[in-house]
Amino acid sequence: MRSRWANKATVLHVGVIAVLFALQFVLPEYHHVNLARVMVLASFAMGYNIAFGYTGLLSLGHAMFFAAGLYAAGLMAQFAGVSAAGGLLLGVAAGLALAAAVGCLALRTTGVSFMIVTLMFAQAAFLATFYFGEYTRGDEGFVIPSHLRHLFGLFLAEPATRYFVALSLFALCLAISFAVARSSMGRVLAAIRENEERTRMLGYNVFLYKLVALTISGAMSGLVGAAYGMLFGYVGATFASIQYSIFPLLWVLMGGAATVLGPFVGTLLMFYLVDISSGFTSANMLIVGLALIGLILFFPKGILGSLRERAAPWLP
Amino acid sequence: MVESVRPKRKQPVSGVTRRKALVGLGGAAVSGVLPGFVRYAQAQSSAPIKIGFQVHRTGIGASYGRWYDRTTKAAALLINESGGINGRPVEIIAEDDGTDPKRGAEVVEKFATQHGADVAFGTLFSHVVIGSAPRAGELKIPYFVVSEGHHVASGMLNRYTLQPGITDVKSQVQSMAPWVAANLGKKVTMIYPDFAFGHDHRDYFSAAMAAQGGEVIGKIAIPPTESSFFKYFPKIPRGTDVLYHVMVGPGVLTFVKEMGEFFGSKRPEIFGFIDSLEAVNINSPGLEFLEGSYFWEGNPRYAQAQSTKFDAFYRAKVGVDATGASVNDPKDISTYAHMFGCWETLHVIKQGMESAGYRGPGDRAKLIEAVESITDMAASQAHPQGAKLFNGKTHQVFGHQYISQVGGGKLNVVHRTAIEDGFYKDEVDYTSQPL
Amino acid sequence: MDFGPYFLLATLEGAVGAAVLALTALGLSLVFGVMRIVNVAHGAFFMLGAIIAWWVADTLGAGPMLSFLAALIISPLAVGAVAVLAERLILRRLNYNPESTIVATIGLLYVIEQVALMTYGPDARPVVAPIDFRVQLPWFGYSGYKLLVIAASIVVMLAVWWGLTRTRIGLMMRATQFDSETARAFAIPVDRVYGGVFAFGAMLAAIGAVLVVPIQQAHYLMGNDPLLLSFIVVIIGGLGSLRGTVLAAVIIGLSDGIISVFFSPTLAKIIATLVVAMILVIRPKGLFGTQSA
Amino acid sequence: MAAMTLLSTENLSKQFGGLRAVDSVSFTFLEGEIRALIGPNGAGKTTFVNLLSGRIPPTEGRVVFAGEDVTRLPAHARVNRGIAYTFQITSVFAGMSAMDNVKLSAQRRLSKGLFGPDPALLERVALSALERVGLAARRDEIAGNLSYGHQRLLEVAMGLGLDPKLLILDEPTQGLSDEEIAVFVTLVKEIAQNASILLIEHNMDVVMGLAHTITVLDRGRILAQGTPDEIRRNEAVRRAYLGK
Repeated sequence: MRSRWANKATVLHVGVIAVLFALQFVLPEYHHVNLARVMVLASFAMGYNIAFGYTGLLSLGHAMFFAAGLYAAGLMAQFAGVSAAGGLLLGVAAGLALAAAVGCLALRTTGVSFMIVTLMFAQAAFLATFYFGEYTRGDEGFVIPSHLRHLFGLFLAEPATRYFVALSLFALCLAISFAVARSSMGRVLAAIRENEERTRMLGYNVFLYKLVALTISGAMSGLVGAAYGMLFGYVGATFASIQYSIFPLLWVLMGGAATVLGPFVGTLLMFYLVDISSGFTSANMLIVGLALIGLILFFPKGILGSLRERAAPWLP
Repeated sequence: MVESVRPKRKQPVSGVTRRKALVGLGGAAVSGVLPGFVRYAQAQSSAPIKIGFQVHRTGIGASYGRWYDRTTKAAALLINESGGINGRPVEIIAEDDGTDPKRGAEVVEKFATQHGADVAFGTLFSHVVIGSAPRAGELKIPYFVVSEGHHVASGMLNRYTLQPGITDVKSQVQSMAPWVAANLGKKVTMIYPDFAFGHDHRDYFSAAMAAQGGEVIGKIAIPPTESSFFKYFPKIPRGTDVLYHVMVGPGVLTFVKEMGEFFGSKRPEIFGFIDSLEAVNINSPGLEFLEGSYFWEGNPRYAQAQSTKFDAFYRAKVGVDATGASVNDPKDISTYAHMFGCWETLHVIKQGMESAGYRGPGDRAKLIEAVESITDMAASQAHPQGAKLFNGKTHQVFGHQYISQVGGGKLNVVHRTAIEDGFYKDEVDYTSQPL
Repeated sequence: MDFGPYFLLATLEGAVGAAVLALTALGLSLVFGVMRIVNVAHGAFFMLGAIIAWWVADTLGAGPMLSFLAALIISPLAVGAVAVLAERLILRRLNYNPESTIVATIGLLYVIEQVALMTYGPDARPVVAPIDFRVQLPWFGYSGYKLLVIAASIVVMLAVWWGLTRTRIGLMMRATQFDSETARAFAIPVDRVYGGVFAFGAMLAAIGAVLVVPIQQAHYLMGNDPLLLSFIVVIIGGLGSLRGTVLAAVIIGLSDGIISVFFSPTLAKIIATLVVAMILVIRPKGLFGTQSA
Repeated sequence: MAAMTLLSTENLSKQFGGLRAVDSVSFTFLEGEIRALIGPNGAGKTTFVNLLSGRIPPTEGRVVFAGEDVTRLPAHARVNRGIAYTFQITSVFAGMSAMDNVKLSAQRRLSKGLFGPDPALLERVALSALERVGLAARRDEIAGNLSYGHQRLLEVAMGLGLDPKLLILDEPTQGLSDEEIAVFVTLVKEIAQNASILLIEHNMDVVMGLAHTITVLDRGRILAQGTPDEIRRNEAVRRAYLGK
């Protein structure tokens, strides 16, 4: 029974990647770039999901990990001429290092205290982008010179290349999520989310596991931040603001926390909710707000989370 | 003079590739299902010129957005009433950018690829411009901004981004210094937001003041998200002749009121940028302290004795009375010092398209070249704020600036700078970039 | 300015900030403590309180004092009514699930902000202070109204404290906070207590907003910072400790004022933020916390 | 063969505010024992075992396990050395299957370095633990859906998964029916062949039926210690506890 489930899930996820690959040939230009963007942002949400969904770490500071990657890649491009490949590596390193450092401190707390501590660290990071305005240009931000936005000779602003890179990033993050969800480590993380004390009494160093989860999550966020900068060419303080900490939380909760595909579903839904509603009304936030309330009333565990509960228990 | 070409049949502007055919197929397949997937016909010569208008309807820029919207609609109406562009009507496709750089970029993409807009236009806040410009450049859609930021002329952006309707902050600030030094005092303390915009003021004004033999003796940066300012006033050094303030955001009324409470009757001269008081009635309770202080204005809010007939015409068309308020609601104050930029930019687009013989998106490169070749703009109905000089290399326009004094519940112009006061050395030559 | 007077000024400013913050945070603390939910729309209630205050003052057109007093009564009631509605229609149906509530209150925040934008508009609008009195100190002048805000906030807080400790309703609230199951067993109408607490929390935010609006103007995005600060205060103070909430508001308000004396403004904010984070790292349950989060 | 000392404490104390919950307890526990820890409510039993398992730090004293001073070791490290603790209040992972619950307990010791355990081996070990408590048929059921008695058995299976040297069972029969208790007693006897057992228990039939030695705590101190018969005859114990 288990192994049949495993196969079903594997087929589903490989299938999603295949469909996304195929879609690039049929999508209109506008939705082509939208989907590329959604895949990148969903990768951020998947990174967040590792911490929040699987481990139960409700962070309100993930914008700082995203921004760490974004600024690492952007500033090194701007001031040291580092191009995309280096930028992506720097992004991972920055997200990883910051998450490990923040984790060492913030993971001494739990629950809402953890939420506030991560929020405060992220707020300090946000303010730092202003304080070092000489380099970052604060709120205004800066443009990454386009000659540096090349990855292995491919120009990232080229639509097909951008789509391919976004898809690769998405597939990578999906694979990481899938592996974590399936691994014995994933089982420990889920145990920590359910009952930290009990997990400790099974001999697990809970702090260390949480730190590893947060660090993976931060590294993924940093990678996505760097990729976002390189793919879309802009670095700015907005991406370090509280809003960009709330977005991944919202996307994950919409799609279903601790589901591998939930972050993607949530991100896609929110993107088109904003996009379509702002096409015909300036009251788009009203529609988005009502939609959020309506959805959560009917899908309290998010779309895939509720689906898993009601119809598809095999969803990882 | 204007050549109007009206072919009888639809013809795609560019060749149909396999991918585009597939795209069309896919689009057709889903367009019936999803409202977001409507395929717009390729621009054709009989169809309207589509101008994508990126507008701050929500977010921190919403006050500006509302008036940018009204001004743009009025200008489009006027252009259409007088025959459109190349005989074709102008259609404004407005969409909210949420005053957010990410959404801004998405909106530009939507204009270019979804609506098939000929050009994109509009937005004010610098971070939205800078976030959107790379995408405009990549999609090769001309992007006309009305932002007053120095980002265009600094060379940070690209050949497809232009600012032909409003002077940039570097030029504005620099042209203020001689008058301030000569009339208000040589020792200046600056209070500015700790944003890039504030840093531009700090850096360019300090340099310009030094050139006038003056000195900026205090630089007080206010952090973002601050809502109370009183505690910063003690940092103002003794011996300050002039307090120079530029604030952005809703906190400005607090700022002025607290300044009044702090200084009481013994205040230095005060010179500020009107940006923070755009859309705010100068007679609001709490602003009494501004009586006798000075402001930069991009365009004088209150009609002046020396105002041109062009200004009167423009006011009437946009629906603004002599006090800068909406003719329908005297409490509804316009963003008069900036919004003329939308009006003038649309007229520049018209001028550029007509001289390029613009027929559709295939002529976008020609449009850029045509606008780059514009130099002098005379004061006219198309340029009610005054004459301007456009620099095709830096994509930036230079115009007159106004200094007004608050008196009798009005803003009275006391000085108009010469266009040359705002000149500086070119920092980029966009014409050397490929199209 | 010399150090002494400057310090005094920063302290006064900090105290005003603390006074408003304490009220707003107290509202959040009650909701957080009793219902165990994160109300992201708390800042939106604050904003709503401010713009209704403007609307009341503008519609009445009476003298500043009368308009202000009317706003002080009408605005919290109106905001409380909105909160009751939200609690009935949304939160109750979600069974107060903490995670669902976050999404729902984010949705509520969007709705309230957009409605405010569409009706009230994007501009910042002032309300005239009920008293126009400038206290002239030897070194600088100070707004008499700001001193009044401090006093008013103390009065409201004392009233809340009295209500919670000396009345039957307060007892029911504390019992529910302590253990909602047991409270139910003792025939306490927990559902109604939840509705009441949610409304009362929103009303406290609205009172804070009415007090602040003559200083700060009403604006449709003004709720975000009070929301963040209130959260911080509630957690630093220690979940479930009202005394802690008030003390934390004073500490954070004052330190915001005083740290600004010593550092450049943005650096001061960064330092203050990190200090707060470190307090929680060292004392994860807050300064006065007894309950765990 | 002389029994080895598995666990001992010296002057172990825990102070909560003004209350000395555990007061200078010196205690020796031999390998292979089934020891019952009894005492009236509030005697400090749970606090005492919490000190042994490391869930709370002592105020004074030492804990020595298998010849090593573990006083400063965190709980999870003590578990790794072989002290397993099953909770008084059932706390299986309610959202996971029974199988996953047991796998969690076993996988850490079966893991090598950075890599997880061999899945087949883990499956085998977990299944055998479930078999020993009689839950093999319910391996895929969500733990939260199991009956209370089964959840208690699952707790024990998790303890077995840890393959401990010392298994601390905190009131394992609380809430169980008589039949379930009978099954349980048999199970404990079987487990005791491979591990030492420290049992906190209120049910005197269970205690008398299982324990080799009984330690009686009262007000944080050891009141008496001895075989079941000795304890049954002890006057002080009668007064403090049995005679109520």
